[in-house]
Amino acid sequence: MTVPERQVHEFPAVIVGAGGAGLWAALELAREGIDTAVLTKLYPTRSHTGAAQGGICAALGNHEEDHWEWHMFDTVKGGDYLVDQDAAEVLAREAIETVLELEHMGLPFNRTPDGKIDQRRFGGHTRNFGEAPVRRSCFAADRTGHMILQTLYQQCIKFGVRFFDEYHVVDLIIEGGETRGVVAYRIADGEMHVFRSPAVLLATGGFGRMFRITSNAHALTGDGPALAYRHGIPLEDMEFYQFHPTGIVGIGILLSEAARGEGGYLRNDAGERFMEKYAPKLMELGPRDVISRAMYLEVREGRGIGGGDYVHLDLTHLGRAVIEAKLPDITEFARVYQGIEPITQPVPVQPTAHYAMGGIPTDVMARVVIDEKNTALPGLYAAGECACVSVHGANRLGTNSLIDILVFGRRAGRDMARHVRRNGVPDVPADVAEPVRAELEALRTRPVGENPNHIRAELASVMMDECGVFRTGTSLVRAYNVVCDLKDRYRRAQVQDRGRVFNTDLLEARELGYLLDCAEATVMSAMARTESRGGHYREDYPQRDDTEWLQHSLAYRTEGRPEMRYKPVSITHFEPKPRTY
Amino acid sequence: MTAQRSVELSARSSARARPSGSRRELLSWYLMRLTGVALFVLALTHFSILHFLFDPAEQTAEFIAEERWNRIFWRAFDWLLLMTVLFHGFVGMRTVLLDNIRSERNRVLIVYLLYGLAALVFILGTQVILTLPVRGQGA
Amino acid sequence: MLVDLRILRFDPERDEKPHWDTYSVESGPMDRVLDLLHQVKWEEDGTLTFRRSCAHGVCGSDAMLINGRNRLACKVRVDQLGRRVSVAPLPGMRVIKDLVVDMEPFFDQYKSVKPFLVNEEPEPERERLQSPKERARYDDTTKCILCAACTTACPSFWAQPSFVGPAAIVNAHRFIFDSRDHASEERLEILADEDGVWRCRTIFNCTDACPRGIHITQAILEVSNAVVERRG
Amino acid sequence: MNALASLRLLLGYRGREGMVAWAFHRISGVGIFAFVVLHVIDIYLVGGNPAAYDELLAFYASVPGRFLEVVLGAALLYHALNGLRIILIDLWPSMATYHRQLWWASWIIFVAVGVPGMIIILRPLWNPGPGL
Ligand SMILES: Cc1cc2nc3c(=O)[nH]c(=O)nc-3n(C[C@H](O)[C@H](O)[C@H](O)COP(=O)(O)OP(=O)(O)OC[C@H]3O[C@@H](n4cnc5c(N)ncnc54)[C@H](O)[C@@H]3O)c2cc1C
Ligand code: HEM
Ligand code: SF4
Ligand code: F3S
Ligand code: FES
Repeated sequence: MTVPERQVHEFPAVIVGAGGAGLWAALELAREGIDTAVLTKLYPTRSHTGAAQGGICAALGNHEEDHWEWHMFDTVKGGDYLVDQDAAEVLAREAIETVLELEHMGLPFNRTPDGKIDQRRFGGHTRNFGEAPVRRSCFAADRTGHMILQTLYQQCIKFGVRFFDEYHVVDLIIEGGETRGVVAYRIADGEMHVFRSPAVLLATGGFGRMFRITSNAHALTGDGPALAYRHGIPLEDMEFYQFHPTGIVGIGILLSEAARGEGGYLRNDAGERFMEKYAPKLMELGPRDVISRAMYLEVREGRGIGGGDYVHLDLTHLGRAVIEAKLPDITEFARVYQGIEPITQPVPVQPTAHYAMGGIPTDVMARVVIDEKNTALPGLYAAGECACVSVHGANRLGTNSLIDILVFGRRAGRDMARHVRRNGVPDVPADVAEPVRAELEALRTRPVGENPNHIRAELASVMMDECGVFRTGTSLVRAYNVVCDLKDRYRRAQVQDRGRVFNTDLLEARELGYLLDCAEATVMSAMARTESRGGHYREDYPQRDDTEWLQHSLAYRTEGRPEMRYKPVSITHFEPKPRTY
Repeated sequence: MTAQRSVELSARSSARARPSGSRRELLSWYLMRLTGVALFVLALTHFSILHFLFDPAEQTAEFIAEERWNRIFWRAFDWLLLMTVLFHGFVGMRTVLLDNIRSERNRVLIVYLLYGLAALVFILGTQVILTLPVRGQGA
Repeated sequence: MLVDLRILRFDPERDEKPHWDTYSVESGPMDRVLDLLHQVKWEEDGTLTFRRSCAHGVCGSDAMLINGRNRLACKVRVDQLGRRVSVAPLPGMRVIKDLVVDMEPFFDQYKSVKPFLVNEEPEPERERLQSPKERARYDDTTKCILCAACTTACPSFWAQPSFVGPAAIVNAHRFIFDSRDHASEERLEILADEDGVWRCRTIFNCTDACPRGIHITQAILEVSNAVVERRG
Repeated sequence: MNALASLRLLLGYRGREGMVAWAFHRISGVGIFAFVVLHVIDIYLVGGNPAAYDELLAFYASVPGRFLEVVLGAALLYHALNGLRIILIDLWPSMATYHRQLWWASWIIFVAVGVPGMIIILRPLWNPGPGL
C-alpha cells in the first residue's frame, strides 16, 4: 500500500519538534530563505520548553565580572568531567551572542535599573573557577522558557516557517546510509504523510515520563531517541538522568531552582539547613545531583519532615515582595497543587525526574554521529534535550539546558542550510510508510490484550525505585528484568479506541513503546557503569573512577541485550579533579 | 514517486481581509459613550419630572400643551433628549442586531429597516415638538 | 470522595450528535479534573479523547468547559468543584472529537495581529536598553499561553466568530506597549476593524476565565484607547 | 451556528458579574428602546389626536400601567448606572480590576434611588387619587 500523492510532501529541510531547539533551527533556515517544515505532535506553544522557569545562562557580566571561561569551567565541573570540552567551549562562548539575539528578537527579559538584561544566581554557577556564586542566569520572571518559546514561535510566524501542527512523526527514512525524510501520522484523521527531505532535525525533547515522579510533560516520551535507536543509531550516556531536588511531593511539578537562587533554604525535620553538611561553600546552590542525594540521605536517616519522604523548601524569610515579583508562578503552583501558602509556610518538596543528560549522539554541528569514531550520518541532525553533544556530561547545571537547546538548535539550522544547498530532495520508495503503517494498524486493531496504561505505570514505578537517584547492581538487574518483561507484554497490548479521528489512545500506546526503548538503554548503560559520577550514583561503587570510566557510553539496539560501546571524552582545558562544592 | 509541494494542510495564510469600516466603528463606540453620559442627565431628569414631580394621572394632552411645553426651554430640552436617545438607541440597536445576524444580506436589510424606523421616529417626534402651538405664557 | 463525572462525548465516526456520559470516579484530596479524565481514559474507556501535555497549567492544551466555566483541567482541583463535575469542549468551537476542538481558526486570529516584534533598525552590539518601568508596562500580557479559554468564553465571540477575540488582542497589546516595537500603528489599524476591539462589550468573561490571571479586559480597553488617541 | 446557538451557549455558561451586568444592560437597552419608539408615537398623538392620547394616558395611570412604569424606571436606572460603570472603565482601563465592586456599588445606588422612586410611582395604589 502506498501513501496517496497529496500526502507526500517535499521540503529542503524538515524539523521534528517545535520546542526551543526546533524553532531556532527553523528560524535560521527560514531567514536563509529555505522552505522549512516543522512537524510537531503538539501545537508549538505547547512544547515543554514553555515550562522552564528559572533562566538561561550567559556570561554577560551585567551585574558583576563574568567570563565565558568561568561558565565553561562550571559546566565541565558540574558535569563531573564527563563533558566534551570542545562542546562546552562552544556553549559558553556562543551563549552570549545567543542571549543577546533573543533580546533582539523581542524576548522580554527582566531589566536592571540601567536597562540591561537582569541576571540572578543559579546552582553551580560561580566566579573565578569555583570561588563563589555569580549572577549569570538571565531571566524573565519565573517563566523564562515560556518567553523563549513564545518569542521563537513569533519570529517563525514572521519569517513564514511552515508548521504542521499535530503531526506525530512515527518513523525516519534512512536509506543507503543517508537521510531521506520522515513519516508522520496526522492526528486529526489518522492519515500517513511522507515528508521527503535531505535534512532532518530531531528536536523532540526529553523522556522524563519513564519515571513515576517527574517534572516532564505527558508528551515527553523520547520519540526522537527511540526512533533513532530503532534505526541503528546508538544512544549516548543514557545512565545519566537528572533528578531535580525540588519537585512538588507526589506529582513532581517543578519548583524552580530560582527559588533557591533568590535565597530559599532547604530544611529537614529538625529545621536545620542540612546542605551545610554536604556542600558547605555553595549550600543550597550546589549542583542538583549533590542536593538530591543529600535529600534522600536525610530522608533515609529519618530526618524527613515528620519522618516522611520529603523535606521543606523554606521561602518565608524572603518576604512577600520578593516572592511576588520574582517567583509568582511557582508560588501559585504551591497554592494550587498543595494548598500551601509559600509566603508564610514552608513547601514540602522531594526530588523529581527532570532532565536527560544522554540522548542521540551528535558533534558540535549537531550532526548525528553513529559510532565511537564520531562518524556522521549525512543529513540527520539532533538538538535539544533529545541530543547528547555532550555539554552536560554526567550532570547538567541549571539554566544550561535552555542555552544548550538554543546554541545547538541554531548551529543545527546553519549546518542544515549548508547541507541542503548541496543536496536535492531525495527519492524514497513508494511504499516507504508501509512498515510503520502496518505496525500502527496492528496496534489499533489487535483484538485482545493487556491495557498499555498498566504497563506504563509499572515501567514508571520500577524506573523510579530501581534506577533513580540511588542505584545498585542488584536493583538494576531487577529493573532490567522488569523492562524486558514489560517489552514482551507490550507486544501483546491492546488499545481500546479503534477510530481514526484523533486517536490519542493509539498514540499513547505508541509512545509507551518509545519509553520502553529509552528505559532499556538507560538501565543497560547504568548496569554497565560500575562507578558513581554526577547523576549516576551506584551505592555499590560510590567513587568516581577516571581510569576506567572517563568515557561516554553508547548503547546500540540489538535483538537481545543492547550492545555497549564506549568513546573518549574530549578534554581541552580542564583536567578532571575531585568535585567538591 | 512524484510529489507535490505541501498542500492545503500547511499553515494557512494568516492575514484577515483588509480592515474595514474602522472609522465608523470607532465613531459609534465613542459617541455611544458621549451620548450615554448626556442621557444620564437628560433621560433621568425627564423621567424624574414626569414620574416623581408630576403623576401620570395628571398628564393629559392638555397638560402637556399647557404646562410642560409652554416654555421653549423644555421643548428644547426634550428635543435634545429625543436626538440623543435616537442616536444612542438606534446605534445601540444596530450593535445588537449586527451581533446576532450572521448573514451579510440579512444584516444589510435589517440595518436599513432600522434606519427607516429611525427616520420615521425622528420626523414624528420633531414634528410634534415643533408644531404643537405654544399656549399660556411662553418664554 | 466519589465524584459523578459527566462528560460531553462526540465521536464523529459513530455519533450523529454529542451526548453526555456519566462516570463514577474516586477522587483523591488534591486531585485535579485532569486526573479524573486520565483515570477514566486509562482504566475505563480508552476512547475518551482530550488534549493535555504539561499537567501544571503552563502549556494551554487542556482548556475546557468545566462546571459551566472555561478552565484548565490540570489547574482546577476537584475539591473546589464538589461531587458533581461536568466537562464539555470549549464553547463556540467546532468539535473534532470529545473534548478536542478545532484550534486552527483561533491560531489564525492570533497570527492576524502581527504577534512578533518589529524593529528594523540595525541591531546594537549588546542588548537594546529598556527600563524596568518600560518593561513592566506590558508584563501582564506576556503571560498568555494561547489556551483559548478567554476567546471561547466571550459572548461576543459566540455571536460572531469573526471577532478577533480577547486572546489575539492580548497578544497585540504585548507588542503595542513594548518600547522596542515599531509596528504599533499597523496593529492598531488591524484592530480598529469592526471585528477588532470594537466588538468587545466589556463582559469580563475572558478575564474571569484566564488561567494566567491576565487582566484581559483592561488590556483590550488600553488598546481601544490607543486606537481612539491615534485617530484623535 | 446562528443567533439561537449562541443564545444557548450564553444560557449554558456560568458567567459571573460581568456577564450578568452585560446581559441586563442589553435587555434593558432594548426594552427602553422599544418604549422610546412607543413613547414618541404617543406624544405625537398629543398634536394629532389628543383624545386618543388621553385614553392611552389613562392606561399609564392605571395599576398595571404603573407597574410597567416601575419596570421601565428600573430598566432605565439600571442601564444608566451600569452604562456609567462601563464608561468609567472605558476611560480608565485600570478600573477594570474593580468592575465587580463598581457593579455592586451601582446596585446600592439603584436601591437607594429606585425604592423611593417606586414608592412615589406606586403611591396612588394605597392612596387613590383622582387618577384611579
Ligand atoms: C519544569 C521544567 C523546568 C525547566 N527549567 C529550566 C530552566 O530554568 N533552565 C534551563 O536551562 N532548563 C530548564 N529545563 C530544561 C529545558 O526546559 C528542556 O530541557 C528544554 O526546554 C527542552 O527543549 P527541546 O527543544 O529539546 O524540547 P521540547 O521543548 O520538549 O519540545 C519537544 C517538541 O518535540 C515535539 N515532538 C516530540 N515527539 C514528537 C513526535 N513523535 N512527532 C512530532 N513532534 C514531536 C513536541 O511536540 C515538542 O514540540 C526545565 C525543564 C522542565 C521540565
Ligand atoms: C440613561 C443613561 C444611559 C447611559 C449612561 C447609557 C449608556 C450606554 C452605554 C455605555 C452603552 C454601550 C454598551 C456597550 O457598548 O457595551 C449603551 C448601550 C445601549 N443603550 Fe444605553 N445608555 C443610557 C440610556 C439609554 C436609553 C434611554 C436607551 C434607549 C433608547 C438606551 C439604549 C441602549 C441600547 C439599545 C444599547 C445597546 C446595548 C448593547 O450593545 O448591549 N440607552 N448604553
Ligand atoms: S489570555 Fe489567558 S485565557 Fe486567553 S489565551 Fe491567553 S492565557 Fe488563555
Ligand atoms: S468576554 Fe468578550 S466582550 Fe470583551 S471583556 Fe472579554 S472580550
Ligand atoms: S496540560 Fe498544560 S495547561 Fe493543562
